[in-house]
Amino acid sequence: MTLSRPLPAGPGTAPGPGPGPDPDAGPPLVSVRGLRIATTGGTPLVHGVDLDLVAGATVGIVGESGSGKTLTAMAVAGLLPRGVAVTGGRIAVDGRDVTVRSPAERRALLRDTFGVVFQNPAVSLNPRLTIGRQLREALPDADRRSRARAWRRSLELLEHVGVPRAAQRLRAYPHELSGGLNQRVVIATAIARDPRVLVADEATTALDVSVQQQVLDLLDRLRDELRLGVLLVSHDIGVIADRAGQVVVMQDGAVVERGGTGAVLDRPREGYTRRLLAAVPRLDVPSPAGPPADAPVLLAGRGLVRDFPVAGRRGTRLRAVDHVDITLRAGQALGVVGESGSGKTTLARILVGIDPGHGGTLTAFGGPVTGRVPARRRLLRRVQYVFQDPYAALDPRQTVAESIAEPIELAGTRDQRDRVPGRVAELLDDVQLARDLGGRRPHELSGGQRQRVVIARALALEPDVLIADEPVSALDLSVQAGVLDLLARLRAERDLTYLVISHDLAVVRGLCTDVLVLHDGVEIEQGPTDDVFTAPAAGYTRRLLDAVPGRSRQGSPPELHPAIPRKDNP
Amino acid sequence: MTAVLSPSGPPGPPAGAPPDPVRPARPRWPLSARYVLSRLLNAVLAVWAVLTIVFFAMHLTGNPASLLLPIDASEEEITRLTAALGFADPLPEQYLRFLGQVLTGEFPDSIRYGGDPVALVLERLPATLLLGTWGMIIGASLGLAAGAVAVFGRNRRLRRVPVSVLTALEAVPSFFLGIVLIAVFGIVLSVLPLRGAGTPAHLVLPALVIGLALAAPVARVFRTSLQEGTGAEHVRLAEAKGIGRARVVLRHIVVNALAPVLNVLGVQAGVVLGGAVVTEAVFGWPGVGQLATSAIDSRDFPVVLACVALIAIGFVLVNLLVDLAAAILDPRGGRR
Amino acid sequence: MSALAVTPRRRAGRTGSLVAGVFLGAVVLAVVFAGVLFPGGYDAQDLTRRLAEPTWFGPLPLGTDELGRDMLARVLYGGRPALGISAVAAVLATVLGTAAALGATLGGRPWDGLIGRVADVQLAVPTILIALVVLSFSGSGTIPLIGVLTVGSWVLTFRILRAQLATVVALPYIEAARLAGAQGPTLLRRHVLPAAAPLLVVALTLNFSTALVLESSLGYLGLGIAPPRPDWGQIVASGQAQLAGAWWISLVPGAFLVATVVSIQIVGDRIADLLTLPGSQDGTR
Amino acid sequence: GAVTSGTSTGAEEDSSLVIGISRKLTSIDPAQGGSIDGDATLARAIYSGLTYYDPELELRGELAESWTQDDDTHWTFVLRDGVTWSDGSPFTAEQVVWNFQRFLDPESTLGNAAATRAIISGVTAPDEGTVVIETNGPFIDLPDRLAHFFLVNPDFVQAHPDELVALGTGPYVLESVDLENGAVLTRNPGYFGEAPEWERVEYRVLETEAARVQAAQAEEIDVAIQYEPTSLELFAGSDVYDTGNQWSSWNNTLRINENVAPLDDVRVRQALNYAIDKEALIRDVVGADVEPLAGQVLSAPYDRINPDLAAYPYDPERARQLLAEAGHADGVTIELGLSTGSYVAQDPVSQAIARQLGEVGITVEITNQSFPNWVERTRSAEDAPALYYIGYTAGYRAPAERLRIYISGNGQSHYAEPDAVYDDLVTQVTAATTPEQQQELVNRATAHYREQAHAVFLWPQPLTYVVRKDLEWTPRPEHWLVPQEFRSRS
Ligand SMILES: Nc1ncnc2c1ncn2[C@@H]1O[C@H](COP(=O)(O)OP(=O)(O)OP(=O)(O)O)[C@@H](O)[C@H]1O
Ligand SMILES: Nc1ncnc2c1ncn2[C@@H]1O[C@H](COP(=O)(O)OP(=O)(O)OP(=O)(O)O)[C@@H](O)[C@H]1O
Ligand SMILES: [Mg+2]
Ligand SMILES: [Mg+2]
Repeated sequence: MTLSRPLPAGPGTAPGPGPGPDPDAGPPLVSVRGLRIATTGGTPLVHGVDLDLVAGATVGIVGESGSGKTLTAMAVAGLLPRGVAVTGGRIAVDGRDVTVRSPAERRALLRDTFGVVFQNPAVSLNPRLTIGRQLREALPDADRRSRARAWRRSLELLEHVGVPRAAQRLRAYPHELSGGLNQRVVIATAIARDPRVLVADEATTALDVSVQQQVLDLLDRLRDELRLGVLLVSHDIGVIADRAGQVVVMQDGAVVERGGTGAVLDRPREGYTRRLLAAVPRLDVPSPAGPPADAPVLLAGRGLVRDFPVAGRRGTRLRAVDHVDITLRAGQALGVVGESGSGKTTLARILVGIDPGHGGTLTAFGGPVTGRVPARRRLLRRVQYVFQDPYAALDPRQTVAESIAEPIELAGTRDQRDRVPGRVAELLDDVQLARDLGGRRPHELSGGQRQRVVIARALALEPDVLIADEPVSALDLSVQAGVLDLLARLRAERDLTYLVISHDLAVVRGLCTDVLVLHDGVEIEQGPTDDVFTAPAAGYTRRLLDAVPGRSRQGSPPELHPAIPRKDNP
Repeated sequence: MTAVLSPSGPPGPPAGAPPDPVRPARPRWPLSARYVLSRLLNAVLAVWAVLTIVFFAMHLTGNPASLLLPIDASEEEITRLTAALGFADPLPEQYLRFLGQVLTGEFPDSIRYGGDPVALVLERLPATLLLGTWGMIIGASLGLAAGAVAVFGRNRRLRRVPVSVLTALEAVPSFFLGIVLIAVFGIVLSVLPLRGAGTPAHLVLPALVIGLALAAPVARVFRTSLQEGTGAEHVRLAEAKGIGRARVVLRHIVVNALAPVLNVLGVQAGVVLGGAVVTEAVFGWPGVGQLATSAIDSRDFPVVLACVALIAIGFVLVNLLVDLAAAILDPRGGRR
Repeated sequence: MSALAVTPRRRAGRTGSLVAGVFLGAVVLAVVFAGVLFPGGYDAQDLTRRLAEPTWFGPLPLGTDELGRDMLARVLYGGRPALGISAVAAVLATVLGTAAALGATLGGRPWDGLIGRVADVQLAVPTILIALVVLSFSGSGTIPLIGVLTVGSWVLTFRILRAQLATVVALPYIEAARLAGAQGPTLLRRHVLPAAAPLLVVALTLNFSTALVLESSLGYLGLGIAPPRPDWGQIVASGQAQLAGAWWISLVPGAFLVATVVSIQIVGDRIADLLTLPGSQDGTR
Repeated sequence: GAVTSGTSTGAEEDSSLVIGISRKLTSIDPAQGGSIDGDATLARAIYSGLTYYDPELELRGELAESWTQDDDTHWTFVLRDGVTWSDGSPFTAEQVVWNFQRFLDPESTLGNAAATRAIISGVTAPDEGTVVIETNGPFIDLPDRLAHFFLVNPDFVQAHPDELVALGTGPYVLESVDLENGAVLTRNPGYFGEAPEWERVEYRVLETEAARVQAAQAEEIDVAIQYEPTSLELFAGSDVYDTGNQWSSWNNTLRINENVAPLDDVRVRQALNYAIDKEALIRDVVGADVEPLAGQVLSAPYDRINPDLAAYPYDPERARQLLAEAGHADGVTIELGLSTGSYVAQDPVSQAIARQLGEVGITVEITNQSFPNWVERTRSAEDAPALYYIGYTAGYRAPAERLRIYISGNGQSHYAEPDAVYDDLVTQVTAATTPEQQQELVNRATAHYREQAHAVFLWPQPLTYVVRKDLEWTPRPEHWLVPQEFRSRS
């Protein structure tokens, strides 16, 4: 099997749900039986996994973090990290058991059989070497030896995985390419030896949705063209649903459910699978209704601009926010969406007064907001902020109570200051944390608990407006729902006005009354959430929506996808 | 970073576009001219500042005239010599004159030796370079070896030993280490000369003293970056490529871990040069450090300034080279 | 690569650091109370007992020198300038380095550039050379020595702290504190300095040990505390000629010096460990 | 180590001698002066003077064959015939004249210029083989004075300014020099005198006590001087080296800054002299075979001393009494300034002195400074320490020169008032026309100086040395270490 076969011209469009096991495929390429993995210290990590991979088909593994997905996949490819080892079971490639072979033989066999794609393209490539040199390393010996042949082959590979201006890219260093391009390079490396199986561990998790879609499309295309068996590992059920024909659901190192993707996801037998599905925010739920059009304007920005100097290129500046107009009315929940780097965070920072911006005007509660940062913050005291990463947003040396009390002590009214302990207790109640957690420090809390602390702190000064930057993206899927639920409830209870930033459209759909789409710092469109999501006006918005994984499953019978409890749910 | 790919999907090779030139990749020059220039400017500034500080430190505290005359010389003789040497002029005037001389490369003549102080220093330079280079070689080899053993050693307990030993030795001030080495190898065992220069045997102890001061930080940094490297994802990818273990270790772990080591060597160049002053004193090594100390002793201002300038230039140059090498090893730095 | 990786870390474990702490405490106490222990002073000569070998546990435990002076008395008195000057210089250097790091971090680009450049210049000339120039002209009094040692040590503190503060200041929780209304001194006191505290301790002890090494090196070169007052480096130098006959004159004070340097570092590391929160992610460790 | 191969193999051709000197060299130009145990020692091997002292301290002609005093102020020196410079060019009377003219030039900044001008007013060469020197006044010590006046080649010096090269008429030729570390000389085949034994001579700078001791321990040297007395004990039983600790022509005193109260009071200065037990210190600390200075800054046999004077006796009672008379019964505190490592045994001596002075109520604070700073301080009337430990020597025997160091105007003399009596006597000593007259004046000057107690008289500085047992050598009181005076015992 070589690339010399004619390649289909042009980009492949996203295929529908992956094909099921191909009846002609014959015996499985890779067959895993009763795979057990344990640390060298003896702690069992994976207990008895069975798995079959056939040529031209994708098998997905899903499961919570820590369920053993990565270990299983790496064990199959013979790439377990130091400190863990296969302790039982059988891994057969083409019917030959690799576990009983000598290490050298096994390595040779595995090397020719598997190509591997890791999660984070930013660190998957050696920063010290050019793309060309790293690709050349991956080539079969015959190609690698001759410089000219290696060069030609590398070029072919890069072009095959859709890297434009490949010749130039061969001389580039990884840090000079975008994440998507780097991941394509990694994939090119993976297929360089004409493997028969591609193992992709969270291969797109670190990428933007639109890029994610392209990379997954590429994997699908390669699978079909090269008749690869693909083992796709993801915690994102949406991705698996779109791409895998067969799915294996893992929990705590064991397989809890398996079967055709459609069957398993449509009719999950296990509670665990159901819970996984339930935790996925959905794009097809109705959004909360917005306030009346004459609701008072709390926060308004006109023509907001923010430039950043570009590191290393003096004179050139990057316009992160480019003349954005934004209006936040009382009772509104405005979602800001866009790809990574589109300027969402920067915009939020201007609105909360921590970044003065480079142009435009900001008004809050009817008055202009001007001056340096401290002055702005005084004017914007009733606007508070919820950070993306709750761990980094809390001083590790302060107890929970101290963190929550800090804004009151520093900026509270005399009244508020007089009864700090009481306020802290109330706030802990509000965010549904036990009061005795007040004495703990952040590292003694779970991610969800930490984010609740951050929210409590933001509420300490009884703000009118809460700006939340990716409030759940750092959290495990299973706890995201709880925090979103809390945000929705608080909004209803306290008449809060929200500005919610998220790259996850589903989060916005469930939580926001209105939505603003940003692209490269420029506003693309703005309007009520339902309108934008059902009838996007801009092509960009449409593409963004299309790229969301799991679209193939949206619109399935609602009873199998119980909606996440929302604000109507106390 | 916004997606480089257009949202419409991966553009394959444009149909009919001229093929990319089929020419193998050549290594790229990793440093921008601007970067090198700004480093050079920094270097010049540093040297100027150093010279200025030392110039004033010296001139504010005395002049060499009274040392040049017999011990019972009279007041007016001293005054006359002071004037003749140009030390009677106002300090700013002396300073400007001095700067002018430095710019034209003509330091004022050495008071004690008479000749061009730069030539004097350059004469001593080979000895110091010899010592420094061997010190660096010994330090780097010991450090790299200990760092590597700490990471790749088989015996978990024993592999920590070399780094610990080096770290323990690091706490020993070089003058004392020198004395202990002299006591052990020179006096008790009588296998090496106690002091002086001339034969390779003379070089062993002083180079060892300098090397041992360097080895520990090198070992620690190398160990840390090797440890980071062994767990790095790109190493796992390299392993997945199926290239041999040795090659992965060398190319993707070891060489990657060298950039921080180089930085340490650059920072420690100061230690080497400063250590040279002490080490040369302990071992009577005829290098720049010794010249500087004796010039200070005899208030031979031009020679002191030339020594200091050369040491500063040496340090700055070493760091420039280190930067350059480190930038080649890690293309992410150095381009700014 | 953090500046800290370059610096020695001495993890000695619980017992090790206890031993180091006890040793350091004992040395400091003995040095402070040298006057009580040896009311005769450091230069009580007795030519009848010249060059007596150490008895270790008997009278004259560390022997005598060529003038029959009790080496233990000299070592303890000699610790006074060595430890005293180094400690003062270490504190000054830490304060100066911290102030510079704070200035560079909070003062904006021009300050950062200026202070960074000063530090670069400072690094370009070996401290020992500057010390030689200054001390040989100013004479080796306590004040010039402290000055020189301070100047020689602050850059390390500055560099370690500058890197650390840059990380800390960029952390979201600092931003969060700003949003909560903290600014200037409040911010420093509540969030920035606590985060830098373990490093400050490391820097302080590191400065202490480097200052001690430098101080004794200068003493060795004859630019430290002038005789007749004893000082560790100076005693080592004075005994070097007798190495073959009376090795203890040189080697015992030197061993004290080394043991003290190591103990300081171990104790500093231990304190820093105790100050570091488990699982803290702000780059302190 | 085995550097004296000459003695072991008997092959004279490659015999060499390694000499340890205790100071860095400062210059290779004899006109710059330089100390006898450093630069001048080297000069003595490379250059010649008109006169020189033989090891028995007899004054003899070197480049001068003979000399006569024509009248009070005119001397005729007859030059040796057939002398050449080591490059083969002839040595001439004109060259001798030039050597003096360089100092007589009023613009000259050469180190010894002032001292030379003070004595000599003009030099002429009436013919090829004769030089006539005219002195300012009568100066009967001129031939002695010239024993430390080395002659250089004018053309060579002018052709090589500021270079570390030398051309002389002496027994050795400079091969290479490194001011910090030493020099290498080789035998001058064209030397006019008796050829020295050593083909090659290496001077090694051993500045610190440790360096000197280690060099001897490693047996890398044949001879070195300026050991601390305690270090000599290390070689007491050595098979290789003899050691010595003996009288030298350097005289140690504590000079006094009389601007510092209460040292302006002669009683206090005398008290200092009475309070110090010089004999005990010599016995216990110095360990040398010397006598205390006899109440004068001269010591026999090098100098013509005043035979009537005796050292201040050790009499603490008298010292206390004098102090009380001066109004300081309750004690005074004064500084004693040392220059680090300059004089043998100065540290233990100073500490012992401090203790002895303490017993009579004078508290002494010892300070140490590097030599340059110390020199500068001792030259300043305001800054000079109250007492400073110092040793003076000369390379020739001229009482006027020895006494002149202490006259009022001199750099390191700090008297409250100029001592006109002493200054005048010294002027007269200088101009004495006969040895008898000179002796009489010396006696008066020294008696006056002792009475005034302008200094604390100690003892001749010990000359300490180690020398290979197989070498024959008469140690020179001036500290000369000239290779031509070493012979192997065979
Ligand atoms: N090298 C290792 N040594 C010890 N334990 C390990 C190692 N690697 C993983 N584990 C443990 O094995 C379990 C499964 O890990 P694995 O990485 O397979 O999870 P995962 O399903 O891929 O999770 P995630 O979605 O977070 O990547 C986890 O509890 C993990 O802590
Ligand atoms: N402090 C800064 N210095 C320089 N450039 C910056 C800075 N902050 C942001 N940028 C740039 O501004 C652009 C917008 O950044 P911003 O963080 O607002 O994007 P975002 O939409 O929040 O992205 P993400 O989803 O990744 O958080 C990006 O290109 C980013 O690189
Ligand atoms: Mg994983
Ligand atoms: Mg963002």
